[in-house]
Amino acid sequence: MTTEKTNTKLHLDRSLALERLKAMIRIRRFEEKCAELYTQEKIRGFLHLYVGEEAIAAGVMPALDAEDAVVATYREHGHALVRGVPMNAVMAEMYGKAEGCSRGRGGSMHLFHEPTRFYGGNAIVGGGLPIAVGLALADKMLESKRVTACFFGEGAAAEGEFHESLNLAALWKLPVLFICENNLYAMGTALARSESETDIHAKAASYQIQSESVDGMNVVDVESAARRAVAAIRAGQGPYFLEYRTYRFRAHSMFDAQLYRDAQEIKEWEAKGPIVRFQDWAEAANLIHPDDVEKIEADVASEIAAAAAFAEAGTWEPVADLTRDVITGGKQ
Amino acid sequence: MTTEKTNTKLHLDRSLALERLKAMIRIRRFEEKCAELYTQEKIRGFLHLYVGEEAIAAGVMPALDAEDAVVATYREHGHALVRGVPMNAVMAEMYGKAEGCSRGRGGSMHLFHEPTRFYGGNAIVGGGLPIAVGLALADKMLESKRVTACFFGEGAAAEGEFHESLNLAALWKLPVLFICENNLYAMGTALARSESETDIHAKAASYQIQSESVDGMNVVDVESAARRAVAAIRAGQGPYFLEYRTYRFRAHSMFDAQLYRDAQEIKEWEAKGPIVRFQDWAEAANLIHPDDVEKIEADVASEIAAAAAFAEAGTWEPVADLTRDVITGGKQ
Amino acid sequence: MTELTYREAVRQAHKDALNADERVFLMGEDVGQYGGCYAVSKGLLEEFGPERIRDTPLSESGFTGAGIGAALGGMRPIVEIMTVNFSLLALDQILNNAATIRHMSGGQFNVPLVIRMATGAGRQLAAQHSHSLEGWYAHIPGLKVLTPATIDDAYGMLGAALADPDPVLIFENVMLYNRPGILEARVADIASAAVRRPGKDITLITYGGSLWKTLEAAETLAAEGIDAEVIDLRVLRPLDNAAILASVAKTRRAVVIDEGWRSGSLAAEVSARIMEGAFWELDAPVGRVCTAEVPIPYPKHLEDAALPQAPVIVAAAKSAIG
Amino acid sequence: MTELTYREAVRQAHKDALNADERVFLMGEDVGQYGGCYAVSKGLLEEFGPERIRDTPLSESGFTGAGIGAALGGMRPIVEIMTVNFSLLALDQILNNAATIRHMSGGQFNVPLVIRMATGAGRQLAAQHSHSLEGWYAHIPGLKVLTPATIDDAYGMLGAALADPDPVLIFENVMLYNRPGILEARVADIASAAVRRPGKDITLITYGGSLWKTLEAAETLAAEGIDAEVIDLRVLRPLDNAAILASVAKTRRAVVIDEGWRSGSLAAEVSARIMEGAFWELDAPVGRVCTAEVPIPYPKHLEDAALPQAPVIVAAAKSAIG
Ligand SMILES: Cc1ncc(C[n+]2csc(CCOP(=O)(O)OP(=O)(O)O)c2C)c(N)n1
Ligand SMILES: Cc1ncc(C[n+]2csc(CCOP(=O)(O)OP(=O)(O)O)c2C)c(N)n1
Ligand SMILES: [Mg+2]
Ligand SMILES: [Mg+2]
Repeated sequence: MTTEKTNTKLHLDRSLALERLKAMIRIRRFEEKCAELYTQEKIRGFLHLYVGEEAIAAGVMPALDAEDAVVATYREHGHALVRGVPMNAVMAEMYGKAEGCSRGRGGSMHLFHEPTRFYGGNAIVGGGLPIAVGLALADKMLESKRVTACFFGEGAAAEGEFHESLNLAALWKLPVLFICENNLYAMGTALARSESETDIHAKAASYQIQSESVDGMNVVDVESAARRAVAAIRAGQGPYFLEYRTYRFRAHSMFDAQLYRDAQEIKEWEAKGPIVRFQDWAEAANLIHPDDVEKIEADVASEIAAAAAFAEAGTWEPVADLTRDVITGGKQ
Repeated sequence: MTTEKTNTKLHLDRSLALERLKAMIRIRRFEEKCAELYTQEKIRGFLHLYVGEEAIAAGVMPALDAEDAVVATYREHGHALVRGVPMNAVMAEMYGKAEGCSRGRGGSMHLFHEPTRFYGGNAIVGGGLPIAVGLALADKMLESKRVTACFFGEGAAAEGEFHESLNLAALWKLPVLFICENNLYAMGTALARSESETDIHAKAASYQIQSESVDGMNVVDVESAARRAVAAIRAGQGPYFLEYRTYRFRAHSMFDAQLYRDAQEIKEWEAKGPIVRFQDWAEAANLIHPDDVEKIEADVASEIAAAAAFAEAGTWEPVADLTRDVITGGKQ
Repeated sequence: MTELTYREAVRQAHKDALNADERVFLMGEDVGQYGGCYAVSKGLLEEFGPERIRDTPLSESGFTGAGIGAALGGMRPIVEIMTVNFSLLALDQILNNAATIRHMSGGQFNVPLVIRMATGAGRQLAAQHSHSLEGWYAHIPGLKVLTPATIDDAYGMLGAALADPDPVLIFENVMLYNRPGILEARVADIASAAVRRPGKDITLITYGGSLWKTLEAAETLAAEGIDAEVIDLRVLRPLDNAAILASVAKTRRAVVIDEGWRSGSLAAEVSARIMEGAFWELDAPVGRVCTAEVPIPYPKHLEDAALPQAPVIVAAAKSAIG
Repeated sequence: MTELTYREAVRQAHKDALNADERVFLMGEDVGQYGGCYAVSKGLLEEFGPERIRDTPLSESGFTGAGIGAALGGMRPIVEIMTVNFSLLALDQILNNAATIRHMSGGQFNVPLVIRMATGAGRQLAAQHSHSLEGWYAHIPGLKVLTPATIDDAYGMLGAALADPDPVLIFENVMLYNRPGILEARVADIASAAVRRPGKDITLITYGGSLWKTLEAAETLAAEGIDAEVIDLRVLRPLDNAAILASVAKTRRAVVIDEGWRSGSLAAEVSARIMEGAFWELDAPVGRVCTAEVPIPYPKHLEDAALPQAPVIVAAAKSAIG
């Protein structure tokens, strides 16, 4: 997790550029490895890849402080990694090993991590929003300056819990950063087939919440907006809503035949992908050099290999512990 | 139920004025009788009076056709009466007698009536909205020109079902007339303490639904707006949302100590009450005369007396029939 | 020791909890300015202010979920859902989040949340306002489910629930709020059933609003020479198996009285556990007196007929004795 | 008669229903363009168009309620809720409206609505995606609850449900979709249980996904000389009491196998009914094999351990035989 203090202005120097690029590449390669491990049946259940959307996690997390909280969805590997959940623990969790960040109980959709205040990993669309509101309510009542960042897809905007949560957060002026990752599809449902108002960030306005719509494929824009939003929230202005426009390059999950969109559309988006775009730009601006990328790739590759080895070497929780942690302090 | 055809323009002649005035007085006196019967323990359970809000039911119902549908709340005596549910059947229902419009099973909160397509009487705040959407969906699929009018309070606007229903209706361009009876309070909760955006009709706009905010204490304004809305819906423009600004003169139910508002506020609203206001205006405009009102009061009084007698004389359903109508054609 | 009502006992429990722990707050529809739909929280707003006696909009899922979040964030929220009938709107949050987060986070995160709601029929509120779903909620692993029936439990269970690190649901039967009594014990356990009337001929097992009807039935039976033991389950999840089986081992007969609909009732679970744990001790099949399988009708005579009543309990006990 | 999968049988049932009755339509998340989350409705959009194969936004409560309204308005909607896990968001509409409207309107209005959903664990989908709540839903008066386990029922129950004037819930166990078989009967009743394997030594009562594990267990038992009768409940509400009691009267022993969590499971209800209706015939207590009381964990070995499995069924049967 980055430790720099919240700062609205983004000074994009070489070290920062390398850091952001690495964050994105790290997610991308990690997930590519996961997809491979899935076909090897090392990882099971549902696996939702974030490929194409990495700029969002990479740009938002640095705008948060260590004490802030994060609530995410089932598409949360990227968020967990950038937030600072150790890759070993994430990979072990994907395997279901006891060394996983949720002790193997959760799997891909339920990454949790107390040290970084990472509150999951929620597989119910919209289900995390009320929780984020509550975390923020606690912070407000405790007079802390903490912020809760809540990630969700544009599909969640149709759920009643979205509505109730935005209203509560606005009504009570709670420190929630709502982050809508608008990748244009909810499984196979294109935005226009699910919302009468397709301008997602305009919805926030109807709750009197400050909002912005931002290019989610540009990590610099992502981060700038996140810093503005966090600053406003910390200044006591109540919740803030960011819509990041992005695109999912891969299938919704490993079971999706992608009947609802054509290859051409995917190709066009891939061309403006967050990694290629940022890398090209940073190279052109002479902030980074091709061998920097090689080094990043090499570092990341060895980290991932180590994580996979860690997960492989991990242990299975004994069956005797099946009902552990249903309730505190014992079996039910 | 009025039988005139839907018509956007309101020609307020003497007969219409008398009809509207009578509709309102009829509700008011009926409910006053109910309150009396409640203290006599003839009526039990929850009893939610519409006193002060009569102009809305009296103005909206004439804008509907016989084939249209109505979905209402637990505060629906007025809607049922103006819609054309016979007063005897409503009163018998209040008693729980087998002659009631829901065979006594429902009571005050669950008036149902097939002949007038009156779909209740729903005691879950917001619970009627999805049903109205579905009725309208059926009409659209059946290519009928019917409209479904859905009444609810401003308190319902915070519920997730409100959000989901408005989106569905707008997305699918369904013939729903959403009617928000904004009486400023949801039980003891003033609007500003429950909504970050207190302009209710503005919410509709965020779903791309045509909407208006209308003085709900003026039966003429109520009806004009309803006729405009119904015409737009029948013209295939999709749903329409009307916010009627009104006020509840009585307690929320018979158990409410009204700690949340002061008598002065009630008094001020009573002075602009829908009956007194319309009556004064119509008399001043020479559309009606004081003895017309006397006649209305006399007619209404005898109708109510007859309804109470009818209900008194009604029968209790035998206990042997307890599980009748849980499922069709028999006991469960 | 003065007399007070069940309602007052619950209110006093709130006051004491709010005074004892700054992290405690109450949140729900009309808990503040209105004074609570069943007047439980009347006066608390004036005493503790709007931050801690927090009126919410009509958003059951939203504020219940917010309660979960606030609990995760270090507070000790009490969420009041006006009645169990509206809790269905919050069920996703209760089952998919409150009940699972500890487990699916591998024990990292606790949800020390208390959710209170009124439950039960008897006030002629008809099909949508008369559910008794506490037994149904007891199906969900990860929750504790409490049904205070006495003044002591009305008071004591709130504190015990707040002290519990996991989500606890408290169901207050609407017919009990006006019941008077003396507050004797200030501390309640939330693990065990209680014998409310010792007896040797048959065990009558019940909870919540039905306790009093069952005790009444026991007196009628006593007059006829049948000495019934009455067990108040108190906690519907986890059930106190030992207490149930110990009593049945003694009396060899049992009837379970439960305001839930019969099929899939908590009474079925109790019966099945007796089947499993005391079959060889039984001298007669375990009987059930439950609510008829009908959405509760409005008229009094039908509502009464739908619910468990003392004469039916008496008849069931007699038939078990044969 | 060709072989087809359970999934294909459900799909064919949809096609036939859509062709037979213009009022029938299918509505739910991703039933159209995506082809259905479990591919049940694949191809239907192309065949029947977007009006009748209607993709909905993520709004479980909204579109389930819309199904109720459309049913009231003269249509015959099939609402697909992707999985039972999300149905909690629609529970208010299901319990407070679908199940009550006929009764509280005094019989004036019917709700001829079919709600289908996938249910069950076994695919390592963890705590929020592995519920088996069909037995829990069977608690609600006014609903019918179906659990097709065979190809015939996968096909036939949809038509029967659509012909029913009241709300019917159909639970399709996720582990069955790929199961192949031959479609033999085109018409299914939705009132009775079925004896899937006659036997004389013990009755194994189950439904849905557990049927096949139970039949497997029965074969193992047969190899050891124990002749088990296997009853597929098929309909969880209303339960076919007569079939259960007739079998138990014959075998005098029973085990109920149920993928629901044990406490408050449907198995408890079945056990309680046997207690009430066949106590004097029983030679041993009725056993239960249910899911462990834990939100389903992700790792395969723990998920397997949590769910009913053939060896555990065998052991329970043997212990009942003593
Ligand atoms: C309440 C609920 N309904 C349905 C699902 C099944 N489901 C999982 S992801 C998904 C699409 C969500 O889309 P979006 O919110 O846009 O997020 P994305 O997957 O695009 O990141 C659906 C329908 C679910 N998990 N929860
Ligand atoms: C889902 C739900 N939550 C809570 C209640 C309890 N309740 C009944 S009426 C009411 C207030 C509703 O206010 P509003 O929608 O403004 O309608 P009004 O009563 O003012 O006509 C509340 C909270 C309910 N019936 N349903
Ligand atoms: Mg999306
Ligand atoms: Mg209101």
